[in-house]
Parts: sequence; C-alpha cells; structure tokens
Amino acid sequence: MLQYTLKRILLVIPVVVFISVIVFYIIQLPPGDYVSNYAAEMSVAGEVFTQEDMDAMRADLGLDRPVYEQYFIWIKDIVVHGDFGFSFNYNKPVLAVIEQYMGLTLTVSLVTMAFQYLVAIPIGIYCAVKQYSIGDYFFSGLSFLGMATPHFLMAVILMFLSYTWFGDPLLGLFSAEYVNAEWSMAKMIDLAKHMVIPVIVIGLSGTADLIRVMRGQMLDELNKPNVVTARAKGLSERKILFKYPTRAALNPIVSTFGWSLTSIFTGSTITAIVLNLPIQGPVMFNALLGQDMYLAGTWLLFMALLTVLGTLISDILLAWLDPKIRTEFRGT
Amino acid sequence: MKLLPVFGKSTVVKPAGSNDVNYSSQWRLMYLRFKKHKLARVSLFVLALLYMGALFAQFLAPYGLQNYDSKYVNAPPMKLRFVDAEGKFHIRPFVYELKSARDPETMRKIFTSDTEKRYPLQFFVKGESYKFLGLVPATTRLIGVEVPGRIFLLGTDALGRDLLSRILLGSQVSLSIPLVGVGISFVLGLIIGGVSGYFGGWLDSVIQRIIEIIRSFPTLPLWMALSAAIPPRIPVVRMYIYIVIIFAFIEWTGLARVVRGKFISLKNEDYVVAAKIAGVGDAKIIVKHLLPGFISYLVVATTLAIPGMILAETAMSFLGLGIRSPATSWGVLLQEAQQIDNIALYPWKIIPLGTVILTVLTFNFLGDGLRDAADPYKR
Amino acid sequence: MKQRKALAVLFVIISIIAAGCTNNNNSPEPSSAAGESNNKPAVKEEGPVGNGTIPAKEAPMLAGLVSAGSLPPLAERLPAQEDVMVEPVVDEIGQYGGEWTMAWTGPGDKWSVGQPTEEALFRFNKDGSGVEPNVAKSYEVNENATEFIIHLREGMKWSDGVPFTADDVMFYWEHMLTKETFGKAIYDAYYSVDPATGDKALATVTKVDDYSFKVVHKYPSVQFLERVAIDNKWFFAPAHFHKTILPELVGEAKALAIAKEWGFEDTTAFLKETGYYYWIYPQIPTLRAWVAKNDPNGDQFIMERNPYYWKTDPDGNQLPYMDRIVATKIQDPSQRVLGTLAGDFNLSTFGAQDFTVLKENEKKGDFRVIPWQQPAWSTLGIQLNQTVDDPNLRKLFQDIRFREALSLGVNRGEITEIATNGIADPIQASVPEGLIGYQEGWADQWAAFDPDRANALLDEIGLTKRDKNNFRLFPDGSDLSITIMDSSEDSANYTELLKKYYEDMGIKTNLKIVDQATLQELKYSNQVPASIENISVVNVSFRPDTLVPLRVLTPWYGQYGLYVSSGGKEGVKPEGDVAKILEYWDQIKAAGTAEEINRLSSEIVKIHMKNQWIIGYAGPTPTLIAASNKMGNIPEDMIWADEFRSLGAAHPAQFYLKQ
Amino acid sequence: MTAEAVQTQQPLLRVRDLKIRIQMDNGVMNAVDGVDFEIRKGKTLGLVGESGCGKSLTSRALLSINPKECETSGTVAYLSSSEPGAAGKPLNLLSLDPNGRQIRSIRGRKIAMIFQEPMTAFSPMYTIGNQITEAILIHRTRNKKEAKKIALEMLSKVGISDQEKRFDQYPHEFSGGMRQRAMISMALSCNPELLIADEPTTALDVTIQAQVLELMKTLQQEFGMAILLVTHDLGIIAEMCDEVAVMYLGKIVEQAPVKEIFHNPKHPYTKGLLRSMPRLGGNKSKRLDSIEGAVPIPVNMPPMCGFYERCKDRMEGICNAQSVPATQISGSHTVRCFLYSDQHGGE
Repeated sequence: MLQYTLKRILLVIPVVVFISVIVFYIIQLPPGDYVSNYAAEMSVAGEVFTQEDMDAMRADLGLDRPVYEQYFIWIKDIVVHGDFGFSFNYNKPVLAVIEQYMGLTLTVSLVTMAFQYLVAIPIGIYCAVKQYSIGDYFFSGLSFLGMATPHFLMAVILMFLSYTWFGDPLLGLFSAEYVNAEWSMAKMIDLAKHMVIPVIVIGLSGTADLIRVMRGQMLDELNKPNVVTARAKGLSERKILFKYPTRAALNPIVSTFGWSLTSIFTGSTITAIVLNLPIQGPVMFNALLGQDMYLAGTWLLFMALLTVLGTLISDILLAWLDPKIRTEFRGT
Repeated sequence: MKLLPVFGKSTVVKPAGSNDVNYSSQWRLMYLRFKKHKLARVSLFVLALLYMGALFAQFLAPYGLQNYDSKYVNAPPMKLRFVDAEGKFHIRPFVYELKSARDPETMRKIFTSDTEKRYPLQFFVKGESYKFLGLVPATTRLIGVEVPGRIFLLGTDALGRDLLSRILLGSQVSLSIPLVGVGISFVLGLIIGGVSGYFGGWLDSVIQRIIEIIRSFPTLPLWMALSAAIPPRIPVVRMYIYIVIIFAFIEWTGLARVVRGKFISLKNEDYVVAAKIAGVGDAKIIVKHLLPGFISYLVVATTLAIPGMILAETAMSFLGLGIRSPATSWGVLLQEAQQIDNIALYPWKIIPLGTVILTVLTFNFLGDGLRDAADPYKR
Repeated sequence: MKQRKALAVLFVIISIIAAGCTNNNNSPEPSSAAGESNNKPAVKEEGPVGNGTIPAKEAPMLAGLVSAGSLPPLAERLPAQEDVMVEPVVDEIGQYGGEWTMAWTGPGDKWSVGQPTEEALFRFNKDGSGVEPNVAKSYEVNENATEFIIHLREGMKWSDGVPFTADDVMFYWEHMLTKETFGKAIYDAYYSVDPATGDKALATVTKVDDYSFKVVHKYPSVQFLERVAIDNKWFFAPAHFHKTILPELVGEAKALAIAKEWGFEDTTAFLKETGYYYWIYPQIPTLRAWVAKNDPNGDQFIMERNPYYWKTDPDGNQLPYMDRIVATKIQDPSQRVLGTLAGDFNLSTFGAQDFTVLKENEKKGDFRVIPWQQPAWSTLGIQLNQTVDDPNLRKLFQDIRFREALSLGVNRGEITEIATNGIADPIQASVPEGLIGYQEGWADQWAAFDPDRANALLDEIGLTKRDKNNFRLFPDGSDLSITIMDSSEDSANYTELLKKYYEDMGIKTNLKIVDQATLQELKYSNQVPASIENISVVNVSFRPDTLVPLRVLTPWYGQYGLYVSSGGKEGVKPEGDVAKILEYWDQIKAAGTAEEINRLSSEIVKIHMKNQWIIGYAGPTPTLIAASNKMGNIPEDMIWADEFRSLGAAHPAQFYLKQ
Repeated sequence: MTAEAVQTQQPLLRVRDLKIRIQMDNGVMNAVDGVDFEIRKGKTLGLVGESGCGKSLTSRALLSINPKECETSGTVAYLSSSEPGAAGKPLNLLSLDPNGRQIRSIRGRKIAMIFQEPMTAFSPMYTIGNQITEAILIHRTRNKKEAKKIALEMLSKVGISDQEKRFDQYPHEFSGGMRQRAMISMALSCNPELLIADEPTTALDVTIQAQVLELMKTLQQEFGMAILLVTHDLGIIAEMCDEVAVMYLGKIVEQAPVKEIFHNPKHPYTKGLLRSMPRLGGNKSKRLDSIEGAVPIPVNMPPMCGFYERCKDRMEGICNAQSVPATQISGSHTVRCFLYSDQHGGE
C-alpha cells in the first residue's frame, strides 16, 4: 500500500509542474493585463491614465517581462520562499487573501456538503428500499428538480421570494450589523439564517446526484446473493440493510469524496456571486477577470493540485475500502 | 421491510412476454424492459415532442426572433378567451387587443385589454417569411391573429418579442448543440478510455495523467481567452458550437474513466481471455467481446450527460460566453430572466425555466429507464 | 422630461459664468486684493463663519469620548472660531447619529466612497458655476492671474488631531507632487502656457506664513483654481504621516520595510496607495468628514466620523451628522437593487435602467428616487473610429455622408422606448441646453427616422454592391462590416436593435463583448472600430480629453490621440477639422481671459456638431439616487458629474437620518 | 444409502400444495404450481430439474426468503418437536410474518441454507469470521469469544486448516472450494435440523465437488440433519440422496427413492434427463441425448402437461387438454403423467 501510494505521489509531481505551466500560460492568454484592466476601471471613475503611467506601473509590477520569466520568478519564489506572489487587487500577499476567505469558504462548503450527504444517503437508501413507491417518486422528482434548475436562477428566485415574504433577501452570509461583530450566539443564528439559501441552492444539485448514485448502488446491492444469505441466517431486515447493502453502496460514494475536494474550496462560483457570498469562488473569478494573475494563478494551481490529490485520495480510498485490494497490499 | 428481487443465476429468467425471450438479443431485451418503464416512455414521448417542436419551430412560432415592437415591451401573457366581455361564447378562441400606456410616475408599461377589438385565433396564417426546415421558403405559420392584432400567449420580453416564439426557436439551439458536445465526448471517452483500460501498462499511466491534467484545467480563463480570440465576424451560434466542442474535449475524461474501469474488469473475464488465447486480434476483441458488454451503459451515461450540457449552456450564458440575442437559446432566455427587475416586475419571463426543467427531467428519466433496461438481469 | 427644462435654466447660468468664474467671483475686489497688503485676509469667504454666540455642539458619540477624557473638547478640535467652515444645510438642521449604508464592489470601487467624502482645496459651488474655497479659507489673485495667495484655516486639524498648516501644502508640493511619488505626473493645472510661443512653465509654490501659501505662474492661468479643483482636488497631504514613509526621507530600505509591513510588495504601489488613494487606509489621517476604520478588503468597509472635522452647520453643530459610512461589498449589481428594496442600503445611486423597479417599490421599501441630470450628450449612441486600421473602413468612417446615413437609418423613437424605457428623448448627441457650446437645433440634426434617405446616401457613397445576404460591399467588392466593441452586456438590448437597423440598411454589423481590460488594450492597439461609449462633460475646457484627441481614451478619435500624446512619434496625424480642434485647444491653454476660453470651447463644440463623429440615438438619462425616506437634506435639482464629484456635490456631511 | 429406511423415518418438513405466482406484465406466471413433498429427519431429498423449473424458488419458499413479488400459498409444516405450532399443531412456516421474529429464529438455527455461488453469497466487505459468527451470535450465544470459538471449531470441522488465520481473511482470499466449506461451516454452526443446499457444488470444479459432497455427507451423519439438495445434476443426486423429486415447470413430475428413479424412471421427462446423463463406460462416439425444445414460460398456461410440447409419448387431446394428476405407482413412487394415470382411460 505504502509503495503504491508513494508511486502515485511521485507521479503527481510532474503533473503538477505541467499544470502550473498551463495555468500560467492560460491566465496570460486573454489580451490585456492587470494594468490595462486597472486603467480601464479607474477611467470609469474619471481618473486619467496615460500610456506612461501604465508602462511605469507595468515595470513596477514586473509585467513588462516575458511571460516565461514571470513564470520562473513566480515558481522560484514559491519553491524557495514559499511566497506565492502578490495580489495587485488586494495589495496583499496572495496567501493573505486566500487566508482571509478560507474560514467562511470552508464553513459554507462543509455545511453544504454535510447537508448533501446527510440528506442524500438516507433518501437514497429509502428510495431504493421502497423503489417505485410514492416516496421514491417524490424524492427522486424533488432531487431532479434541484438538478434541473440552473443554480443562478434558483438563487435569484429564492432571494426574491425571501425578500417578498420576509422583507429580507438574505444577501451575503451576515446581516450588516454582524459582519464585523464578534462571534456570538446572535451572529451564529444570523449566519444560519443566511446559509439557508446557499445550502438549498448549492446542496440540492449535489444532493440530486448523490441520491441517484446511492439509490442505484443500493438497488444493485439489494439484489446481491449475500443479502439472501444474511436473511437465511436469520438476521433482521434492518440489520441486513445496514450491514450489507448500505455498507457496500457507500463505498463508491465515499471514494468520490476525493473528487469533490475542489468543490469544497471553490463552492459554486456563480451561485456565490448571485448570493453575494464572501467566499473564494467569486474572489477568484474576479481575480481572473481583473487579471490579478498571481492570485488567480496560485488559486488555479491550488485547485489543480487538489484535483490531482483528490484523484489520488479517491484511488487510495477506493483501494482501502475494497478488502480485495487492501489485503493484496497487506500480503506484499 | 421486505427486500427486493433476489434471483440468483440459477433461478427463473424473468421473461417478458414473447416465447422466444430466452433467445432475444440484448437490444431486444432492453427494448422490452424499457417498455415497462412508464416514466421513461412518457419522457421519450415528451422529448420527441420537444424535438419536433424544435424541428418545426419556425412554423410553430407565431413570430420571428427580430420581431421587435416598442409598443409591446414587457407585455404580460395574453389570455386566450372563449367568452367575451358581454358574456357571449365564441367557439373560436380569441384574444383582445392590448393597449399600452406608460405609468407617468414609474414609467412602467401598463397593458390593458381593449374589449372592443377581438382577434380570433387563426391557424395557418401568413406571417413573416422563414425557411421551413431551413430549406423551403415559407410564410405560413401555425397560429396567429389577423394583423394588426398581435398574440403573445406567453407574454413578451424587453424588446417586445413574443416569448413563446423565442422559446420555440431557442430550443433549436438548446436541444441540438448539446448533442454535438456529448457525441464528441462519447467518442473520445470511448476510444481513449478503452485504449487505456485494455492495454494498460505505461500507456494507461500516461493517459491517466493526461486526464488528470485536463481535469484540473482552468476552464474559466480558457473561455475568456477564447471569447476574446474568436473573431467577431463569426455568428454567435457557430461560436457557441466551438465552445461546446472545446467543452467536450474537456468533458470526455469522466466517461473515459468509466470506460477504462469497465475494460479493466471485463478484459480479465474468461471469455475475453479465451478469445485472446485463441489468437483473436485486439481490435476484434474490443469490438466483438468488450464493447457489447457495456455499450448499453455508455448509452445511458450519454443520455444522462445531455442535460448537463443543456445546463452548462445556461451557465455559459450567465458568464456572457454563450449565445447572444438575437440568436436565442434557453440559456439566453434564462439569463435575461435572472435580472432582478424581471423577476420582480415581469415574472412570466421565468417560463423558459419550465422548458429547461422539463427537458432535463425527461432526459434523466429516459436515462433511468435506459439504465434499468440495459440491465435486464440486474447484474 | 419636464425636469430638463428646469435644469436648462440652471445650465444657462453656468454657461455664462463657468469659464469666467474667477473674474466673476472676485469682481468686487480683484484689483484691490492684489494691491492691498498680503496679510489682510479674507478676500472672499464662503458662508457665514464663526457665529460666536452659539456654542458649537458635537455628536453624542464624541461627547462621550470627551467626557471620558480620550478626546479633547470640541473647541480644541475645531479651527479657530472665525475659521470654522459653516456648511449650509439643504432643508433643515439635522440630527446626529445613524449610519449611511451603501453598497460597493470593494476597494476597486474606492471612488464611490472617495467622491462623497472628498475635501478639495477648492470645490465647485452648488450650481456648478464656479469654485469656492473649501479646505482653503480664501484666496487672493492678481490681475493677470499669475499670482495666487491661498489662505488656510487657522487651528484646523487632521483627523488625528495634528494641526493642518501651510507646511502640509509645501510638503505635498515639494516631496510628493513634484517628485511624482504617487504615480501621477505633475498635473496640467500647475503649468502655464505662453500664448505666443506655447512654452510650458511649472508654477512655483512658496509658504507665506503658517496659514497661507503662494502659487506663482510664469504666464497667466485664468482657470488655475478650477483646474486644481478638477485635476488635483487636494493640494496637501499630512506631512507628519508621509515623513515616516517616503523613501526620500527615510531611505529606500526602510521605506521598503514599511511597505512590506503594510502588506505591499514594493514601494511604488505602496506610495501610490498611501499618497493617492489614502482615504481607504485607516492609518492615514485625512481632512474628510469620515475616516476609514477598517481594512477595505473586508466584506464591510467602515468609515467613521472625523472628530476633528472642521465644518459645522449654521447652528454650530459639528458635522457630519451621521456617525458612520458602512459600505457592504456586493458582487452583482442586482444586489444593490435588492438591498435598496429591502432597506439594507439607505443611500445608493443607480443608472436610469433601474428606474421602474425602484419606483415601483418606493413605498414598500420606504425610500425615494431622486433623479440628477447628467451633462451627457447622449445615453445611447455610436462613435466611429476615425483612424480605424482598414483603409476602406477609415475612408468610409471619415465620410460625413456615412455618419449621416447611420444617424438617419435608426428609429430613435423605438430605441428610446425600448432601451431607455421611454425615459430619454429621441434626439441627436448634442450638448444639453444650458452648457457651454449648446447649439439651437443640434438635438434634431439628422434625428428623424428616414431609411430611404439613409439608403440613398449609402448608395451615393458608392456602397451599391451587395453580397448574397444582401449586405453592402465596398466598391472594390470586399466585405464591409462594422464591429462594435463593448465591455459589458448592459447595453445588449440597445446594440441588438442597433444591429437590426444597420443591417436593414445593408450594413453588416458585428458585436463583440470583451472584458474591460481587453477593451482598454484594444483601444491602444487601435482595434476598436466602433464603440457605444457616450460623452458626458460639463465643460470642454475643464476636461478636454473626450472631445479633444489628447491621448488614447475616446474611441472616435482613435490614434489621433496617440499622435498627440506621443508628440508625433506614434499614431495618426490629425488633419482637417480634428487638427482645428487641437489648434483651438492650444489657444485655450494660453488664453488670457475667461471669455476667450468660453468662445474657443464653443468653437470646439461647433466642430463636433458639424462632423457628428459621435452619433446619438437617445438623449441623456438621469442618475438616480435612492435615498431612504429617513435620510434628509438631499438636494433634488443637481447635476451628476464627475467634475462636481458626483454625490459629493450634495455635501454628504450634512445628510442626516431622522431618528 | 439406506433407501429401505426412507418410509420409516419421521417427516421433518411437510410441504403441501406449494404455489408461487409471479405477476408479470402479460399475465401471471405459475412459477411453482402445487408442489408436495416431505423431508424426513436425517435424510436427504434431492430436488432435480432444469434451470427455471422452480426448484430454487421452492427451496427458498421454505424459509420465506423469496422476494415479495412471489405470491406464495400452500403449507410448509415444520414438524420439529422443538418448535411446536399453535395448539400443538405443526407450525406452518408460510403463515409466519416473513420478517417476523419467529421465522427468523428458525432461519439459520433450525433450517440453514447454503448457496450456489459462495463468492457472491458472502459479502466481500467483511471477513469470513465475521460472517460466520454473525449467525452464532444471533442464535447461540451473545458472547463474542465463545462465538469465535464455535466458528473456529466449525471451520476445522469442514476441513479448513489454520483456522485462526482464515477466520480473519476475506472471502476473496479463499478458493472456491474453501469458500463453500466456509459456507457450510456457517450453515452448520447452529446445528440445524435441515440444511437446504441450493446447487452447492455447481460452481466448483469436479474434484472439489466430490470433496464438498463428501464433507456434507460426513457432517450429515455427525449432526443428524436432513438435507434438501437442489440440483440439476443427476450424478450428485445418485451419490447423495435418499429420495428424489423431479421438477418440471413448477410441478413435481416424479418422486421416488433414489434407486427407483435411476432404475425405474416412469415420466418421459425423467427418462429424458437420465438419457442425457453421461455414463461411465458409455459409448464415447455417441452424442449424449438431449431433450428437444425449450422449457416454455408458465405464463397463462392452460391446464395441460407442461412437457407436452417436448414429449415423445404425448397423447394429443389428453395431455394437452387437462391438468395431470399425480399417480401413485408404488408406496413411495408417484408420477405425474397420463401414461400411468387411470384417468385417461375415460376418453
């Protein structure tokens, strides 16, 4: 197992290096850079920016160098100093920007994920056991509905409904008075209130998928002879259900957890924009739009790393969960 | 609690009707099984209707995509009436003429029905000219009212265009282009996943790493670069097709992984090993022995991927990367609907959401039905 | 709209005096001021000053601090009694307390808190007719407008309690502005031009005493104060703060260390941010009514009242009335609307496109919509790049008949109905009535919808060949198409209609949306053949660069601007009427009197009228201010112009919330 | 083999008129259509028939572990002294709630079952030990240590060496034969009175088959349990059984002691089956006989002999006109065929 893992990790390194090159290249691809973007933004606000101003700014930020030079400087700083560069937009080191949003991002993502798994797995089991029952149709229909509605539209509609019914569109994650307040019970409640729409919007689609997978897996597992064996042994139906099919059906779901690693951090960018959530997704989107390249680059690199690691974790998890593979490694 | 069917291999084959069922081909079994899935059958029917609607959209839509009219900006859906203001019943449904005015305070357009002017619904009326099926020039449209009357069964948009027409004409893009994308990822996923799974070894290792790289590809800046790079002369629909194709070139990885997994598990089956020992060529083994083993799964996976593409189109439109009006897709319509003032003031603009949901649902149900059908033995 | 008429009257006044404000303002005593002794102060004072009988009052929030001993008493915080600036209130004396809640998109949106809180040395007066002292108490000017003595307010303090004196001005001038430490070249306002030779000379600035300084120009600079109000706004900086960070004074290494401490990579960005965008940094003292309190990168940016603010209301209450400005970060414009409807934001500004949704919800949301007119030539229009790369296209765009055809071939009635919801008038792009350069009848020039005439013109130009889609071709048979570049989807409805009208005339029209950085880049590389940007300018002599090709900015003049800014090294040499515009501009810079400037400005505008490089399809629309009904003292008949600092023109320090 | 003792033994399980109907789209399938048989204590009954004849459904019906789509009727009287039914009457297993406590206390403890494919019958997720002790923990002891001891004992009984190590291994680490041994040890771990073996050796290769069968026989003698052996393999029947019931299309067409079946088959189907069996010393060049045609689907079947279509001796107008009653040939030999029935004489 260890050897396998090590081998996989070693393979990750060239992949990540390659990705970092692509990432950097792609960020550079759209015409214009941070300076032209900045100049355009400030022109809108009525400020005068001359070509000299822009050239000077470029020179300061090192944007006048060739792309490959910028790349090597960036990578060198990462490797040598652990310095991921500087965010032009925030006037802060990239890591500080990422850190600023990490807490709430994780909160939103983990709550959403917990919601997804806690809701989807029981419903998936239920729908499989009671296949073709009214409940099955109801939950399947509901989850399909969640999946079929584009997130951004659902978010806007829920926000508007919340405004018309409760007079509060529940924008952001906190009401204005709590944004900078110390943590307190009231702030927690306020946060919980503001989490409802994101959890529904982001969670529902994922839930739909999970329910489908869980239901399908359960249906497969319920038809396996080992269930009959267990029954012939005299086990109660409940015990059978949880010990055999559920356990087996959870395997693929647990192992896909690695795949969703990236979504923990990005969340649903579009939804977050619509709902004004102060999380990483929109920050990175804006970094891309504004060509805040080290921020965007670091983030994309991070995401790429997570994707690769997620695949690795999934593979290892899958191997670990499958006794067949696990024991093979034990033997060697 | 009672658990579900438990037929070991030795038990009765669940026959489904005809006497020679034991000897039916896999496809026939699928068909028989599929017929049983009521929801899937209904979905197939609905989808067929939707696609027919798309095919004949120009004929079905009362108006064209550039039928702007400042008089009817943001007009609510008209009621199709049978009983007129005097309580008289008409066998032929009709609409009243819409009178528009502006609220001087809020500048909102206010529409009232002019009960004096009645326009009966007419069939096969002469309207704007179009090309039937894109080939035959025609002017006849299925429904309409006599000029100068107008009929907006689902209301109008901010440019005074008929929403019903836009939904119908938009379905031509929304229902067809995702098929292209899915088709491409299907072929790519099948070939590359198959090669990776069948041959294994270093080839597999390389392909898996490539897949990892593609999966972690930053798509957003890629789209942004593309939209800047694509020359403006290219019609938006064609530009969108390009985007979908590129999308497909990224999306195939998921399918490839599935195919690879299947190949790995199948290639060690006795019958495949037997064929190999017998000296059957790789290509033949793949085509003859491996593919039939799970082609049905692939069909299902493909069916289930289509709604994802349809939804992706709406998201692309949100980011301003998709189709742009006057070319219309459902994504464009939803993107217009999501503006807060539209939801607040002109809620009928959300109607296209209904068709999107309907399509996505029916594709999913169809996929489910196919999945059940593909698996007659519940393997 | 009705309001236009009212504003028109207002504008007439402006137009008469705008350029010549210096003369007008000082007409009672210009000569005497120059002749009399320099230490006699107060040539002209703005508003009643220092009403000794009413003791000044302060906000409860500060009173608490004073009694707790952490803040000096009010009398010590305000300038000397006669130097306190009394800010007239719009409607009534307000109440203390409350927060101005608004939406902003983050630090990039710094101007939306910057303009309303801005305290310029001289600011435009309420009707925009000229400047008045603001941070300055008064000024004196000699007859030929070469010597300006500016007096400051005695006892005035920075927001950290350090006295504000002429040294702060001198420091700014010597160590920051002329050293160009904050990323801006020395502003044009500080140069004077020799009318004969065109020689440009930098002014000298000297300290007179602690509360006055003198600016001396080599050649007359009639508009110096207005230009400062537009170009530089603040002609001072907190010396005691900048002394601690400027590399010149602390050394490069130390400065870099400080920059890093602040989180910056290098000193350039650090100095630019601290020297120019200082108001969003809580560490930097300002003269503003509210000062930054927290990190602007957070989800909520807070500015709190400046305890040393140097203005009171007529009753002697220290301003501002409201305790805080709370700017909540939003990511999508719809959140501003929704937040306003829900009462989350009590004072926000909107474009005219949100008019209906705001108006419909006025009652429910308990707010009111106040329209401020914009000095815009049009809200919907098109600019054709006169220097577009394609020679065929350039020839076409430079053909006045082509522009006339494009103007006539579009139904302005439909456009205004659909794209501006009936708010704008269906008129040509033109100077609004009341502004410098207004021309009778211009609004109707080529404004009728006449597709026949348009087509006839196009045929006359020689665009008679058509391709298989019935689009016109150039006489040489090559493809003809106009590509409109834009950076947002906001005008999608309009561009869609435009495309239809143009294509009805047989002109193939493409629309390309790119992000704004790309658009900026494309402008520099002359890749923007047509744009739908609009012109909004109060007075061409104040802010010439949209109408005069001085640099790369406005799409219609394309590379002409680059030619001028690069001194002829790059770009396209202006010819004909464009060259004439530049000539007039050179004359304005050297003009000795306001009348002269006025006349020349009108000439520039007339050339624009003749050529109609900027075609308009819909007249100006107002900027909307949605203010909670609890928010008082917001003026209604105002002009929304960047020159007047947008909302800042309403003097937000005297806005108050009814408790 | 004690065929002569068959009649004298006490019945343990008496099945009467067992019917299993499955609702199909196109009608009702009578998968099991009126089956009667008895299983005697300590004896082995073989249930033989082609795939799809209903033998597995029948065997599972005894424990009510068929899926709920199977409508089951008839009686399965359990005549064990230790498990009396209400009012001293024999307990009808079919009348019990299929998920109830009572039937569950019989499953695994009194009547145990082993399956055709030991790979899939074990869950791959848990160790063999876990799955064996499970039944012990339900039925015999709550003490885990004790349960493990019993399980280890059982494993050694079925001939698995190194039990301690094997106990913690997963099914995939066992060979096919070992798995089936483990399965048997699991089934026998609670000393059942009846072991239902559903094609226990089909998935094994021939040498292992013999070992497993031998093991079963040995253990039967040791534990004194009865066996219901479901198979399609007449060779196994010959080796293992005391009595044989031949099933065809949901019906038992012939039932007799094992020697009787092999030496004196009556039903044309039984004869056909025997002919299709390879024989030691048979003519190698001759192809094995097979029964022509395929088993029809018993959906909406009119009352007739199910073998009619494939029968060489069919009598038109008789065999396809009415349902076939059982005919007693001798005391222990019944057959369902008009050839031996008095009823067809009435034509």
